[in-house]
Amino acid sequence: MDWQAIGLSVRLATLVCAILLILGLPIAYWLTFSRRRWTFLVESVVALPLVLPPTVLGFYVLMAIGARSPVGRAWEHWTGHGLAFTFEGLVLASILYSLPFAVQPIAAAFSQVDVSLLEASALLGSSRWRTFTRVLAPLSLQGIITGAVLSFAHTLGEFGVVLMVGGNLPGVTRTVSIAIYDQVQGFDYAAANATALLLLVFSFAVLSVVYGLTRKPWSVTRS
Amino acid sequence: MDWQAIGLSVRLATLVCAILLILGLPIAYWLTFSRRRWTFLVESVVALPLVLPPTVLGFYVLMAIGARSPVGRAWEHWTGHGLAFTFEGLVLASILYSLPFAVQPIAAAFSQVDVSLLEASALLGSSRWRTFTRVLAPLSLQGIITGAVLSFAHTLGEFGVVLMVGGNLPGVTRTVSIAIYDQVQGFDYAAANATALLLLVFSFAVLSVVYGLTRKPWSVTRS
Amino acid sequence: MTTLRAVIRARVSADFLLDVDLAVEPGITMLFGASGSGKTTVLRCLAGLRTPESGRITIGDRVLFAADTGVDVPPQQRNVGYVFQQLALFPHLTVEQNIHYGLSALDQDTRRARSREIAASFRIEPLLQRRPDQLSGGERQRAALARSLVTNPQVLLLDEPLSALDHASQSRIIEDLRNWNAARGIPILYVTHSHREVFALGARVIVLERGTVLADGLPEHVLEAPEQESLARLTGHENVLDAVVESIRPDAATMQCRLSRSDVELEVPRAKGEPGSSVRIAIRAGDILLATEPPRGISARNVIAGTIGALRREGATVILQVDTGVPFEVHVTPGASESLGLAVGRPVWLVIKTHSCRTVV
Amino acid sequence: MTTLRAVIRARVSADFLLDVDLAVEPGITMLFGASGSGKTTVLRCLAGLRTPESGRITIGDRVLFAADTGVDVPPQQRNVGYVFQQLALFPHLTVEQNIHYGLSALDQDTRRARSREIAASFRIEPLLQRRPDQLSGGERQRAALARSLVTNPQVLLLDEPLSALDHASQSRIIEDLRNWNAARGIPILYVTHSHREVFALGARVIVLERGTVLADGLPEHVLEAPEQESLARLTGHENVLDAVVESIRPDAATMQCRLSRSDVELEVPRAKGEPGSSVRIAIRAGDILLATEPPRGISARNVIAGTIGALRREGATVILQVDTGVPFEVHVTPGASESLGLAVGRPVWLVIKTHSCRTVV
Amino acid sequence: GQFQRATGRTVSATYGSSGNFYTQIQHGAPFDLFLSADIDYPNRLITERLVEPDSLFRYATGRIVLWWRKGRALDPTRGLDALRDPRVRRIAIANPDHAPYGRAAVAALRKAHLLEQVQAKLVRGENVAQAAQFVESGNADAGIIALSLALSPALRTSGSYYEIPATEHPPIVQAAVVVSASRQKSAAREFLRFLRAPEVMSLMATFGFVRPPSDEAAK
Ligand SMILES: Nc1ncnc2c1ncn2[C@@H]1O[C@H](COP(=O)(O)OP(=O)(O)OP(=O)(O)O)[C@@H](O)[C@H]1O
Ligand SMILES: Nc1ncnc2c1ncn2[C@@H]1O[C@H](COP(=O)(O)OP(=O)(O)OP(=O)(O)O)[C@@H](O)[C@H]1O
Ligand SMILES: [Mg+2]
Ligand SMILES: [Mg+2]
Repeated sequence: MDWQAIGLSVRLATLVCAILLILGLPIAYWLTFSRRRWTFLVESVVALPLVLPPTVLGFYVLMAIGARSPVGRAWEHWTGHGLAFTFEGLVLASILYSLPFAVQPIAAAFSQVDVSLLEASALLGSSRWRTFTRVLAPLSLQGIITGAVLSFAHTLGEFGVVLMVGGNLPGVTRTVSIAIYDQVQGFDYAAANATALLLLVFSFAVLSVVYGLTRKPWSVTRS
Repeated sequence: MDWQAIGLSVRLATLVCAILLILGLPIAYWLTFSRRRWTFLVESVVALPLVLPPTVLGFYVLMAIGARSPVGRAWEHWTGHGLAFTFEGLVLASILYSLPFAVQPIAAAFSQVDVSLLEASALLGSSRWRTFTRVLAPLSLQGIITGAVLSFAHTLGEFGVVLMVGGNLPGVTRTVSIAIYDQVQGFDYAAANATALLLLVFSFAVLSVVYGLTRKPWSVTRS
Repeated sequence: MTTLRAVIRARVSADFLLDVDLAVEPGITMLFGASGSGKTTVLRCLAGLRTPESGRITIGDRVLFAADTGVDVPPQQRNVGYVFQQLALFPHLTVEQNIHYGLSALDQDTRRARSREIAASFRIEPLLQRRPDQLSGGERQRAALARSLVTNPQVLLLDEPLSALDHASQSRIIEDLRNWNAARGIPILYVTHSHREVFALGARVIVLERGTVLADGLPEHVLEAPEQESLARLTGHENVLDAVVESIRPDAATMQCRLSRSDVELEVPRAKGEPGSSVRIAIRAGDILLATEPPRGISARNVIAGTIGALRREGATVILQVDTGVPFEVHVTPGASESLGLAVGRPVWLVIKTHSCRTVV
Repeated sequence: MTTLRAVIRARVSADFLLDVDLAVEPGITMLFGASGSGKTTVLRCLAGLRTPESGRITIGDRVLFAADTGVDVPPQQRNVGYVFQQLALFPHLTVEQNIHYGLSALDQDTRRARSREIAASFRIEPLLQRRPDQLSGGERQRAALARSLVTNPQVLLLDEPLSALDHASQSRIIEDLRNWNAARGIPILYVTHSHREVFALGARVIVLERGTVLADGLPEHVLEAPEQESLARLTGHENVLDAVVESIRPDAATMQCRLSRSDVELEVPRAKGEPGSSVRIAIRAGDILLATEPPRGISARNVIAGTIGALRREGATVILQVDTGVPFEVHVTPGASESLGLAVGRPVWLVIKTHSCRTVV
Repeated sequence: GQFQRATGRTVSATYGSSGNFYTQIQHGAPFDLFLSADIDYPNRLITERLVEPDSLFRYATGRIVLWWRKGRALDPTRGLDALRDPRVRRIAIANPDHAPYGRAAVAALRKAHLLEQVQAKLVRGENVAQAAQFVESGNADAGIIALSLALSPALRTSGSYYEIPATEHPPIVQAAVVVSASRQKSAAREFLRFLRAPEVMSLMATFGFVRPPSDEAAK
C-alpha cells in the first residue's frame, strides 16, 4: 500500500478544494450578480478547460510554466526553482482543471436564492460580505457542497494533468492515482485493487460525512 | 485536422449528455425527495467513480465488460459482438464516469426549490410527472444546465477511460481527445494546437449559446 | 349532498395538538381564529399536504383519508382548490399560464375563454402576461384566487385570500365568490381573522382556539352569543365584566347581577349559576346605546349613569371610555357623537338591553 | 428634525409611472391606497432597492439619493428599517437569529436582552428557537416586525405589517408601535389598505392613486373630507350622488343642491360651482342619522323621507338600503337597529348634517 | 504507404502504450497485429494463448540516447557523466516500472554508477515521449529517450544527443505478433512479411531502430 501517495493525494485534493472554494465563490458571485451582458461568455470560458484531454491540458500547462515561458521564468526568479515537477505546480494545474466543477454548481445555486432575502439583509445594515457569508452562502449550501465534492473527488482521481506536470516524483508529485496506474501497468493487480479499494472506502467515508451532515436542515417537509 | 475524431467525440458527448440527463434527473429526484435515512449514502456512492484515476476506472470497466466477463459475454451473445472496443462500450463507460457531474448539480438545484410550489402544483391536479416537468425542472434550470454542461464537456475531454475501454479505433472509438493526445505524443504540435483550438472554439460556441439562452428569465432583478 | 367531513388529530409540535371535528356544508363556512390557532394546519390536513395521526376525512361518500383503513388520497387526486396564505404562484409562469396550469385537460380555446373570464371578474386582465414578481401584493392575491377557482374544484380551501386587498376590492371579490358558488354549491372553507369577512361571507363560522373547535354555527349566534370569554374577546365583545349573581327571576328567564367592585346592577339572560356565584358578562361596545339625558319610557331594563372618560375616533367609529364605577367601552357613529355633542367629562347614560348581555365562562 | 423628504419619479412599466413628492415627519404616517397604487414601489425607492429615474431623497440633512449629483447611498448604509410585504424572513435562521441579524455590532448579552424584550412585546417569546417554516402566517409577521424594530433604524418602512393578524393582536401591536416610537420619534411610513389602521395609528395619511399623491394630511381631514370621488369611495363614503346646484347662500357658506333624477334637496357646504352647474356629493353611510318618525326640533337642515329597501348585517354594522327617490346606504349599530325596530318596508327619515356632505370632483 | 503500394492493402494503426494494449488484447480488443515496444508483453500473451506463437517477430531493437535542448551547456563528449554537472537539476526518463525505455535508462545510469547520485533528479514520464516533452518544454534539463525520438523531425532540430552504447543497457527488443482473435490473420502475416523486407529494415534504421540479432529475427 502506497501510504505516501495516499497522503499526498489527500493533501493535494484538500488544498485544491479549499483554494477552489476561495476562488470559486467570488467568481460564481460575479457570474450570478454581474449586470454585464457578456457575463455568459465568461461563464463559457470557465468551462473550457474541461473539454481538453487532461494530458493535453497538462502539456499546455507544462509549456506555460516551463523554463521557456515568462511565467516559468518569473517563478524561477522568485523561488529559485521551476514550477514543474513540484507540489505547487500540481496544485496550480489541478486548480485550473477543476475550476469549472467548483464554479458552476455554486453559480447555479446562487441564482436560485430569493433576491428579497439579500435585500432584507442589506436593509438590516449588512455589508455585501456579511450578506454573502450569512445569507447567500448558507442558502446555497447544497450547491457549494456539490462544488466542493466534485472538485475534491476530481482532484483525488485526476491523472492526466498530474502526470504531465508532476513527473511522478515519490512524495512530491506521485499521487495515489498515478500509483494505482503504475501498479496496474506493472501487472501488480493485487496492489492496485487494494489501493483503489482503500481510496474508495476513504472517499466514501468522507463523502458520507459531508452529505450526512449537510442535508438542508430547514426544508424538513412538514407532514 | 482529424474531422472523423471530432465528429465522433461530438456524437459521443451529445449522446452521453442526453443519457445522463435521462438517468440523472430521476436519480437526483430520488436523492432529493426520498425520505429514507440512507439516501446520503447513495449520494456518496454516485460520486465515487470520480475518485479513481480514469485509466484505472477504465481498466475496471474493461474487466467488467470485456470478453472474459459475464456482462461482456452476455452482450456478445445478444448482439453478436463484444461491448468493449465499441462505441456502445465507450458510451457506457463515459456514462459511468460522468454520472456525478450530472446528478449532483441537479440534486442541489432540486433541493433549493420551494416545496410549496410543488404542493400547489399537486393541488391543481398535476401528477408527480407533470409537477416535475412543469415546475420542478424549470425552476431548477440552472442546475440542470450545469449538470448537462459539465457532463458534455467532461465527456468531450475524457481520455483515460476512453483510451482503455475504446482502444483507439479510428472512426469507432478514437475520440478527439485521443487524437490530440496522439498528436502531442507524436510531437506534431501544429496539428495538436489546431485540433485543440478547433475543439475549444466549438465548445465555446456551444456553451455560449447554452448560457446565453438560459439566463434565468424570471429573476430579472427589479433594479 | 357533498358535505366535507373531517375528524382529525394531528400533532404539530410538542405543545400544539390539532384535534377537530368539522362538517363543512355546501356554501361558505368561515374558519375563524387568532393567529396560531391552527387554521392553516386544518387546511393542510384537508388538502392532503399533512397526514393526520388519526381520523377520517370525507367529501360526500368519497373517503379522502381514513387512518383505520389506511386510505390516504394524494393531494393531486383530491380535487381540492387551495389558495395558500403565502400564495405560491409559479414564479416562472405568467399570470395567464398560472391560471391555465390547472386546466391541462381542456383544449386551448376553452382554457383561454375560462381564464379570460375569471381574470375579468378579478380585474387582473391587464396583468395576464406578467410574471408574479411584476405584480403588487394585492394583484398576486387575486391571481392566486383566480388560479384556484378556475379549476372548478369539489371543495375550496381559502387561507386568508383577501388579506392584502383594500376594502373596495375585497367587497367586489366577496360578491364574485358568492355568485360563483351560487351556481356550484360546493363546500368552501374560508380562513380569516376579520369579523368583517365573517359577516360579509359566511353562512356559518367555525371558531378555532389552540387547535380545537371553540364554537360552530351561524355567525350571528357564534360571534354574537359567545360562550367563552376568549371567544367573546375575539368576536369584539370589548366589555367582559366580573359580576356576582344577586337573584334569579325564573319567570322572565333573567337574572340580576352586580358588577364586582361596584354597585352597578345588570339584568342578564338566565344562565347557569346560583345566587352568590361568580359570572362574567360580555357586552359589545356597539350594542350599548348612549343618551345625554336620563332616558324615559324605554323598554331597556339596564340604564347606567356615568361620565365620558376618554373619546377617540377610529375609522367610522367613535370609541368612548365611560366611567360608571367600572369602566365601559362604548362605540357610537361619528354622526351620533357629533349630534349628541359628546365630549370628555360629559355625563351620559348607558342603555343596555338585557339580551345584549352574554354570560361567558 | 429628521424629516424624510422624497421627490421621486420612477417608471415601473409602460403604463405605470410613480411620481410623488412626500414629506414624512417624525411619527407615524400612513401610506394608503388601493391595490396596485404604488405603495410598495414608494417604499422600495426610499429603501434604495429601486433607483428612481430622477428626484431626491433626504433624511434631515442627510442625502440618500440625488439624481442630479449622482448620490445613491446603498441600502445597507441607509439605516432604514423595512418590513417587506412578503416578510423575507431568513429561512435558515431561527426567529431569534433573525432578530439578532441586524444587531451584529452589539455584544452577545445586549443582543440577547434586546431580542428578548422585543419578542416579549410581540408575544413571540415561545417561538424564538423555531425556524420561519415552523410558524403560522401571523407569527411570521410578528417576527419580521420584531426583526426590523430591534435595530433602532432612523426611518421605518412598514408594508402592510399587520395584515395577517387578528384584530386583538393588531390592536396590541399598534399600541406597542406607538409606545416604541414615543421614545424615539423617528419617521415611520406605514402602508395599509385598511381604514381601521389609518385611524388607529396615523397622525398623518398620504393617499396614493395610480402612482401619484391624491391627498395628504390629517386622517380626519383627508379621509373625511375627500376632494375626489375616487378618494371618497376609497375612504368609505358609500354615497356619491350626482346633483345640480340650485342656489347659493353666501352668508351661511352653503349651497342648495338637487339630486339628479329626483326632487330630493340637500344643503351642502359652499364649494366651487355656480347655480345650474353639476356637482357630486359624497356622504358616509355612518354619518347619516336614522329616525322612525319625522324628527322635530333638530338643527340638521337635511331631513329626507324614505323606505328601507334592504337590511343586512356585516360585523358590528347594520347596512340599510334606503329608497328616497335616489338610493342611500345608511349604517347603524345593531343596538340602534334593534331598538328602532328597523325592518324592510318601514318608512324612515334620514337626517344629514350639512357638514357631513362633501362636494367632490 | 509502402505496404499499400506493395500489397494493395491498407493498414490502420493504433498507437499507445504497450502495457495498455496488452491489457486490451487480454480483454478481446479487435486488433490484428501487436507491435510491442517490449518483447515481454508478446511473451506473456503467448503464455496466455491469445496470440499466434509462431508469428512472433523481433522487428527491431531500440536504442537510447541522452538528449538535451540546444543551448544547454552540456558537454557531449562526457557522455552520461555530463549529468554530474550541478546545473543539471532535472533528468527526464520514462517510467522504469513499466516502460522498457525507462528500464533501459535506469540500467544505463546504474552501469555508469550515476543512479544514486541522480536519483533525486529523475522525473518520470508515463512513456518515453512524455519524457522527451519534459525536456523539450524546458522543464527538465536533460532526458534519456529513444534514439528514434531524437531523430524524429520535431526533436532533431531542437536538441542534441549523446548515443548511449547498446552495451550499457539490456537490449530493448521490439517484437510483433499476430493476435489469435484477429479476423484477418493472413493479412497480418503478410504485413509481418513486409516488415522483414530488407528495404523496410534499413528504413527503420534511419528512424533509430537497430536491426535485431538475425538468428532471433528468423524465429
Ligand atoms: N413545523 C412546525 N413546528 C412547530 N410548530 C408549528 C409548526 N408549524 C406550525 N406550528 C405551530 O402550530 C400552530 C398552528 O399553526 P397554523 O399555521 O395552523 O396557525 P394559523 O391559525 O394558520 O395562524 P395564522 O393566522 O397566524 O396564519 C402555531 O402555533 C404554530 O406556531
Ligand atoms: N416589475 C414590474 N413590471 C411591471 N409592472 C410592475 C412591476 N412591479 C410592479 N408593477 C406594477 O406597479 C404598480 C404598483 O405596484 P406596487 O407593488 O407598488 O403596488 P401596491 O400599492 O404596493 O399594491 P398592493 O397593495 O397590492 O401591494 C402595480 O400596478 C404593479 O402591477
Ligand atoms: Mg395561517
Ligand atoms: Mg404592495
